[in-house]
Formats: sequence, C-alpha cells, structure tokens
Amino acid sequence: MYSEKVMDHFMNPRNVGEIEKADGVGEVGNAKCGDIMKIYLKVDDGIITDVKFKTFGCGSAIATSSMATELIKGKSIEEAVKLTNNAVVEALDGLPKPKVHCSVLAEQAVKAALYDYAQKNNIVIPGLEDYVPAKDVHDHHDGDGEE
Amino acid sequence: MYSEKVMDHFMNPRNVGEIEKADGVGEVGNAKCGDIMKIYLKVDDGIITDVKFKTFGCGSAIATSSMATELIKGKSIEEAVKLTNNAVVEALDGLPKPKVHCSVLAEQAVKAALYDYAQKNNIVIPGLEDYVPAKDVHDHHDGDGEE
Amino acid sequence: MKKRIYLDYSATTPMKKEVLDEMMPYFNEKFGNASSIHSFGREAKEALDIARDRIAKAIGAASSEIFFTGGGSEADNWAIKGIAFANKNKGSHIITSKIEHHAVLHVCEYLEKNGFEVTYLDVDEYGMIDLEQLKEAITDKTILISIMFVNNEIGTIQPIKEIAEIAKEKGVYFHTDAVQALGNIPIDVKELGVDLMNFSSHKIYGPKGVGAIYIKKGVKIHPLIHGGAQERKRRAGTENIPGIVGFGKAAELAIENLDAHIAHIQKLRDKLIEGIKNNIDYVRLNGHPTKRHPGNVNFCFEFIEGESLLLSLDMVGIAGSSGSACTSGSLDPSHVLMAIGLTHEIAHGSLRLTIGDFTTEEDIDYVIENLITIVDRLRQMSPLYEK
Amino acid sequence: MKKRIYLDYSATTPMKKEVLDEMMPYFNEKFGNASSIHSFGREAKEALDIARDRIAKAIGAASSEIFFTGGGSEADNWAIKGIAFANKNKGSHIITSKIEHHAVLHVCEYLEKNGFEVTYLDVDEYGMIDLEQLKEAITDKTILISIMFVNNEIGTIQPIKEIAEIAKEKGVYFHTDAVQALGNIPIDVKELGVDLMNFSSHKIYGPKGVGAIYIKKGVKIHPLIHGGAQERKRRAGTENIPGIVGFGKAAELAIENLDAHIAHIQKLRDKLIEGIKNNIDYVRLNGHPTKRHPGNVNFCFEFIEGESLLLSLDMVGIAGSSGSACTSGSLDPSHVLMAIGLTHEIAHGSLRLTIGDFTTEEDIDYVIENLITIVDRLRQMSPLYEK
Ligand SMILES: Cc1ncc(COP(=O)(O)O)c(C=O)c1O
Ligand SMILES: Cc1ncc(COP(=O)(O)O)c(C=O)c1O
Ligand code: FES
Ligand code: FES
Repeated sequence: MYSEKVMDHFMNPRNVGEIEKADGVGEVGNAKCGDIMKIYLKVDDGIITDVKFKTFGCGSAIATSSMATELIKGKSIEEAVKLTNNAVVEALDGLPKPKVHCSVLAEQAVKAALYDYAQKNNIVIPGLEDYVPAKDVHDHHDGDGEE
Repeated sequence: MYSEKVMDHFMNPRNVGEIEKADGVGEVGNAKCGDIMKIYLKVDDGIITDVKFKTFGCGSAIATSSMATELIKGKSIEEAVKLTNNAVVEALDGLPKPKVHCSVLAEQAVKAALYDYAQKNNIVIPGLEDYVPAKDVHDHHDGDGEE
Repeated sequence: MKKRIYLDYSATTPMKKEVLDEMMPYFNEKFGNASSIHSFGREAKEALDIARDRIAKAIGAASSEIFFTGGGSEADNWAIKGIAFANKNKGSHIITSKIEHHAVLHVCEYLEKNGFEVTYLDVDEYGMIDLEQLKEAITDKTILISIMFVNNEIGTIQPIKEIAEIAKEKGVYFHTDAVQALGNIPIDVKELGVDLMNFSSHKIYGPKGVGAIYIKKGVKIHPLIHGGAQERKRRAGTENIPGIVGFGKAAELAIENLDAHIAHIQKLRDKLIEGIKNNIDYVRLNGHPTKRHPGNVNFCFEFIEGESLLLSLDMVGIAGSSGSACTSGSLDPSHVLMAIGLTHEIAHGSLRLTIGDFTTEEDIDYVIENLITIVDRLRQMSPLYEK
Repeated sequence: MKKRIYLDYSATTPMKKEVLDEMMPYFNEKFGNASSIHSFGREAKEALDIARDRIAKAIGAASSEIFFTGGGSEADNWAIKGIAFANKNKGSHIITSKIEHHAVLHVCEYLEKNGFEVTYLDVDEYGMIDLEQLKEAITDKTILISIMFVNNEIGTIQPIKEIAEIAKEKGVYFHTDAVQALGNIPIDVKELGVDLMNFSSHKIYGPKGVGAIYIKKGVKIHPLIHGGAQERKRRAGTENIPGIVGFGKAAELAIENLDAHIAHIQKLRDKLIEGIKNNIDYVRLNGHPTKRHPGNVNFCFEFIEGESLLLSLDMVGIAGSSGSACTSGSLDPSHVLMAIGLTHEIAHGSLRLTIGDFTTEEDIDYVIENLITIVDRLRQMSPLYEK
C-alpha cells in the first residue's frame, strides 16, 4: 500500500518533537476525523534553522509531516512557503489515492507555522498575503472495503 | 437420482413391444410435454396372460411402464384395475419427487387398456364404472437447476 | 474404472491443473482479507489486482472496468437490475431475446412485475435475432438491450458488434452475456462497443462460484449487493481471493491457448456432427451451421425423449445434456428449442454434447458408436416410431 | 522468516487442512454441475446435499431451510431486500440497529430511497440494543426486524431469543446476521425462534465466497438472484460445489470443536485484555464485558490513531484492524464506535484484535510486549499527549 519511503518516514520520522520558544507554530487539523498536525519553526535571518512536528494521524500523515519538515529545513521562508503537497507526495514516491489529502495537511501545517511567524514578526511573506488560517482541510474519499 | 431398481427396469425393460390383435389397448399421454405410453393386453378368461408396452418418455416413464406390466401380468382384470401408481413407485423402491407423476401415466395406461377391453367385450369392470378416458394426466413440478 | 467421457463442457468444466496450482497458496497461507491493511491483507490485495488485470487483458478492457461477482448469474442479475433501477428516470423499456439464459429472462420477468416493460425478440430457425426487428423495437423509453453473445444450448453466435452500433446510435445501454463466449471466441470489448459484458469462471476451466462483469467507464448502474466498500463500492462482500485468482489464471490460459483450443474442439465438433448425420436417421442439427460455438453439438433425435437418451449414455459413461421437458424442471421443453420453432415432440428428443480441451478423437468415435445403438434401442421402445 | 501473528480472525480465517482436503476432489475430478443428470452431476449433487445437511445440523434447522449464497453480504442483501419486496403489500417499515454490518445498513439505506421507512435502534455504551425501544418502534407497517447476533467490531452479543419473541408476538419477520456468531457461540434456530439467519464460510475456517441463509419454512421472500432453478428456485447460479463442500466441513468441525474452541480463544482473549489494561494507560475496552464474542478484543488507545497503530504492529508482524476514520474509506470512524458513544478522537485510536484457533499464549505475550512500545512511541509523536 505505502511506498518504502513512506514506511521509512513513518517508522523513523525525522524531526519529531517540539521546539521550546519556537519562532512560529502552526497547528491544523480536521475536526471531523480528528487528525491533527503541529509544526514548530526556528527561524534565523529568514532561514529555517530548525523544525519539529507532532502529528496525530495515519501513517501517511506522519510520513508527510516528516518529509515536509525535511524539505523545508535549511530553506528560506520564501522557499518554504512554496512547498506544495504534491512536492511532498513526490518526495515520498507517491501515496495511495485516498491518502493524498493527508499531504495537504502537511502543506497547510507548514503554511500555518510560517503565517504565525509572519504575524509575530509583523512581516508579510510573499505567497501568504491572502492566507487565512483554516483548521478544516481534511476530507476523505474513496477507499478500500471492509470485512 | 434413480434407485437401482428403476435403472434396472429402464435399462432392461420387461415386456417391451406390441401385441397383434390385442384384447385391450390403452394409450395415454400428455399433449404438452409429449410423453406417450401405450399398453397392450391379452386377456384369457379374465386373466391377463400377456402384456406389452411402448413408451416415449423419460427414464422413470419407461421404468414405471415396465414395472406396471410386470405387476399386472398373470393377474385377473379385477386385480389389475386396482393397480395404483403408488404401488408401482413402491415396487421400484421409490422415485424422485418430480418424477412421481410419470407413474401416474403408467396407472392410467393400464386403466385405459382395461377400459378398452371392457368396451370391446361390453362388460363393466368394478372400479372402472366411472372411468373417463383422459389423455392429459401428466404435469411437471419442481425440479433441479440448470447450468 | 469404467470409461467416463465428459461432453458437457458448456455446463461446467474441470479446473486446469495450472489454475489449481495458482490458487493453492491462497487457501491457508496467503489467506488475508483484501481490505485489511496488514501484510496478510496486502498479499490478498496484490493477488486481486493481478487477477483483475488478467481479466481486463483477456477482453481488452481497463482493469478499473472489471468487477468480480459470485458467478455468471449474479452478474446477469446485476447488469439488468442495476441498469434498470439506476436509469428508470430515463425510461422503463428493456429489449432482450427469447433465447437468453434464465439468469437474464427471469430477471426481465421480475422487472415486468415491477413496472418495467420488456420486449422479447424472436430468433430465426438458427437462433439468430433480426437486427431490423431490434431497431423497430427501440422506443424513446428503451434504456437497455440485453442480447447474449453465444447461446448455451445451441451455440449460436449473435452479431454483437452490429447490435452495439444500433444501441449506441439510439443512446441505449447494451449488455451481452458472454458466459459461453469467453475462451471460445476472441473478445475485444472496445472494438465490439458493448457497455456491459459478463463472464463465469467455471465455464473456462476456472473455479465455480466466481464471475465478473465489464462495466464500461461512465455507465450508470446501481449495485446488486450493497455493503462494504469492496470492488470500488460496487459489489460488497469479502473477495473470494482463491476463486478470483483461479479465474484470472483461467482467463489468461484461455487467451494464450485460444487458437489451439478452438482448432481442437472445432475439429472434434465437426467429426461428431458428421458422425451423427451419417449414421443416424431422423436427426436435426440445432443452431447455426457456421456461426456457432466451436465445441457445441446439439441434435434432435426424432421419436425418443432426451432424459432416456441421457440416462442411456450415462450408463456407458458418456455425459451430455438435453433440453427435454422431462429434464427441465418446468412444464416445458427448452425455451431455446421452442424459440427456433421446434415442436414439443421434436424438442423432446434433443441432446447437447459440448466438447472441450480434454476431449479426444477416440472419445468421439466411442460416442458415435454408442449413440447409434442407444437411439435404435429407444426407438424400438417408442410408440411413435414405425420402421 | 519474520514472525507473523494473525489476530484478525473476525476479518477472515485461514482454511483448516481438513476443509481443504475435503474440497480437493471437487476441483477437477468430481467437477460436475449439480444440475446435470449424468454421473458427474450426481456426484456434485450428493456433495451438495451432504454440505446442506451439515449446515442444517450445525444450527438445528431442516436441510430444506438452508440456501447457499456467494457470501455473507449476499445473504444479508437477500434477506432484507427479499423480505421487503415480497411483503410490501403488508407494510414498508423495517427496524434495524445502528451497529449492523454495512451489508445490512447500506441495504436499508437503499430501501429508504425506494419507498421504505427504516428505524435504526440505538445501542448503549456496551453496544446492546434496548428491548423497550424495539417494542415501541414496531408499528402496523413493520414487516421486518434485522438485528445482528454478534457484532463484528466490538463483539457484543444481542438478546436474540428475546427479540425473536417480540417479533413473533407482533407478527413481524426477524432476521439476524449470525456471520460472527456461527462457530463462536451455540446456535439453535428453532430454540431462538428466528425467521432468517445468515452465515459466511470464511469466518469459520472455510473457503471465501460462500455463505448460507436459513429461511424458516413458510417465510415469504423474493429471490435476489433470479435465473436457473438451483437452490429450489430461490438462488440461481451454478453451485460452487468445492466452496460449499468446504463450508459444510468447516461448519461440522466448528460444531464438533465448539467447546474447546471457545475455551481456547476465551482464555487468550482474557489474557490479552488483562495484559493491555495492566500495562498501558488511557485505554478503554469497547464492547460488553461479558456478553461478548469469545475471541474479540477491542480497545481504544487515547491520543493515537488506529492506522498508525496497525502499521506499527504490522512492522513487527502482528495483524489487527481498526475502526479509525483513516482506515475506513469513508469520512467517518466506525459507525459502531460512534453508536456506543465514543468521540471522534477516541474512536480514532481503536484497535481490534481477534483471536482464533491457531493463536498461542506466546503470541499474546509477544503482542502485549510490542503494543506497550508502539503505543508509547506513537504517543510521543502525538500533539494530544502530554506526559
Ligand atoms: C457481521 C457480518 N456480516 C456480514 C459480513 C459479510 O460477509 P462476507 O464478507 O462473506 O460477504 C461480515 C464480514 O464480512 C460480518 O462480520
Ligand atoms: C449463457 C449463460 N449465462 C449465464 C450462466 C450462469 O452462470 P453461473 O452458472 O456462473 O451463474 C450460464 C451458465 O450457467 C450460461 O451458460
Ligand atoms: S415422462 Fe416426462 S418426466 Fe417422466
Ligand atoms: S490522517 Fe486521516 S487518512 Fe491520513
């Protein structure tokens, strides 16, 4: 079902944890199914020097959190804001169709953390001008059967 | 499906054939499914000295014809008229339920032949007083499946 | 052991060894439920995907257009009820033929009792429908045409492509029961242009209790079996993985060996037909002389009755079937034989012998030889026969 | 090879060797169609009769009251649609519960769209229906009550006999889905007084793709699958003889070994429940503490999500299942966990482990040990967990 990369990031997730006194924190989730993703950023001179996450969700949610943090670590905030869920999916060698939406959660969590950083620092990040923090980005589609 | 006795009477039917100048001939059948049974009697002094049959029908029809002829051969016409389809079925160690009706055909063929004999000789056989020659005694019920 | 010659391949087939071999691991090793996400489940799911691909490939469909069922009859029921109920807002008229399998006919009769109208097309003496009659039968309210590909009794092959063209032109769904066609004639659903086509595994040397239906992408249909989300939410129930694996393998083998299979059974079929015609009087070949299932032989033997014939053949180890009323379980002889215009009396003496991969030349010789004796014996017993 | 521990027996079971052995001759030796009158057909028919007798005996029914189907879901669909359509002149109201299997619930929803009215009874925190609520729900128009015997997720056993009494008193048909009950608790249909009861072979160490339904003599029901005259004209389609033979054998074994089976799995179930309760915080046992399937363990682990738990268990070779939304294929977590009053968040962390004949003490030790580590690891990753 999941690619090897997904399973690797699920079993050995990178950057799990919290950052005390983080420069930006984003939390997104889906009230309905209860999945929650929280991302912490440390930003120095416009560069993301550290990032951590905590996720309550499926294997795909955990793996995409892990991959998303890897993809933005060491990047500038301008680069980080361009992270798309597709990029995360690709970096993980794909996700099963009904699990693609979990990667959206990861993208949104990164954006939420960047937005929080921008708010705290009173700056505007290009690409986040129109950003409205949304909690509910998670919907489920088609799926497999049941016994 | 069929008992050994049925198969024996089907494969080695007793009394197949015709009797030239028979004393009584009975033919019954079902216009719908096309089964036909014909019985020839030779009667001497009120005793059935010979009997033959020809049948166009299923295995059960042939076996019951054979058994019915055996059961009345050598009997008096008074005895023969009492032959029931149940007696034929019993003598054959039973028939599958959807095939019981074929034995009715045998009973009716015997009766028809006896009636013919009575008509020709202008006598009344006890038990056949109210007999009306019927051609259509054959109906099919429940059955098995199909591929 | 007594000689046993099976000539009832259209009723069901023995499973091929390769099929059974392929199924074996799925009974108690890789036995998981394909919906489970653990490794046992994933093994099952993989097997399911492979089987689906094989069926798709065998008929030129996309894998996502193949749905597994519990047999050919279930698939027929699904196709017809599923289309009827999903499209009743568009109309309530269905067209089928008089020689369909009961899994189609009895569904149509059921629908007639539930507000649908059904036209049953006639067939000619060879069992062919008339395309003009079909065209004329289509009305504004017609939502479905269901005409079988190859008839199971007399083997007649219908002009499926032409029917599909007519259906398409009129914007009517076209379903064809291809249970007897798969593995016996080449099939390409895209080239044929049908919307729904169904199959049964046990007719092509696969396991019993498994079937499949091709539902063209976009076709509007309701499920027949609701419940779990299996088969992309269209057919509920834990998938019969060993059965499906076997069906997939059987379909693959059928396509790989199609030419050799056809050549083999056709040769024997023609030998049997000639043997009967040349040695027995008062016989009549039922079905089309050329547009016919390559393994189907169906004769009427006048003056005798089918069940007697079958029993007599069975006593010498030959397995066949008949459309006689006495074997049908209903009051009437085969509706197919009636539809091609036979009288009750003639239909009574019908015998179907269907040939398959394991049939040999010697089998055919043995059958002809025995048939001559048996027919003669039964005719001697028949009040209808005067020699 | 890596350790593999299967704890998903309620999803499906491996076939027992005795079952497979019994099936083997029917694949390519005694492969006939049970409707054929020749010797191949008669062999099949005999096997069919024996299997039917075995199922009948297992539940105290008459053989003529047993009908084979292509699985448990088909049988559920048949029971409910069959009764609904055959009795709609009497009324159009059906009563079921909120915790039924989807093969019941989705049929009821389909019927709601087709002119029927359905009452979905609540259950309490243990998953038990309320007999008073049931009584009150019955109206003049009620034609069917369908309440499952044993729940497949949380294992709760309903008071079937009491429900049957209520149904009988009111002259309403009563169907119970006994797919999880057969082979796990004693069943006697006559003593219970139910009208319809269905089963699935692959839950009792038999083959997949076979099921059966008990239809009490005299019950008025339509077929779901129309066609040939198989199953006394009630369920068309060539019988899956090897599958049916296997199911019959599995049922026979299940009844012979019932006491030992229950003792074995119940002991391990209780060990697992205790092991989890004693070693892991913030857990909750779902289902009834005593009126429960002898092999069912269902826990919620707070702060973590079920799919992650399943995947982690799978990595150490343990196969389980979950009612989490993320594994459900629909927007919501298990409807059963919702019905017993769990919040979305709690339901999310559910894990079902179901024990069977091949489970050992060591398996349970291994599971407990690994579960402790895995739950802890996932909680460390969870934003909801504060230690
Ligand atoms: C309670 C219950 N009913 C019905 C079914 C459906 O049975 P099947 O998978 O054989 O269709 C299942 C399991 O799948 C079940 O657990
Ligand atoms: C033409 C045709 N359609 C449908 C069926 C039904 O298939 P199954 O027996 O798999 O239900 C058969 C054979 O039984 C058939 O020959
Ligand atoms: S003669 Fe027709 S069934 Fe016996
Ligand atoms: S987080 Fe719910 S499906 Fe991935």
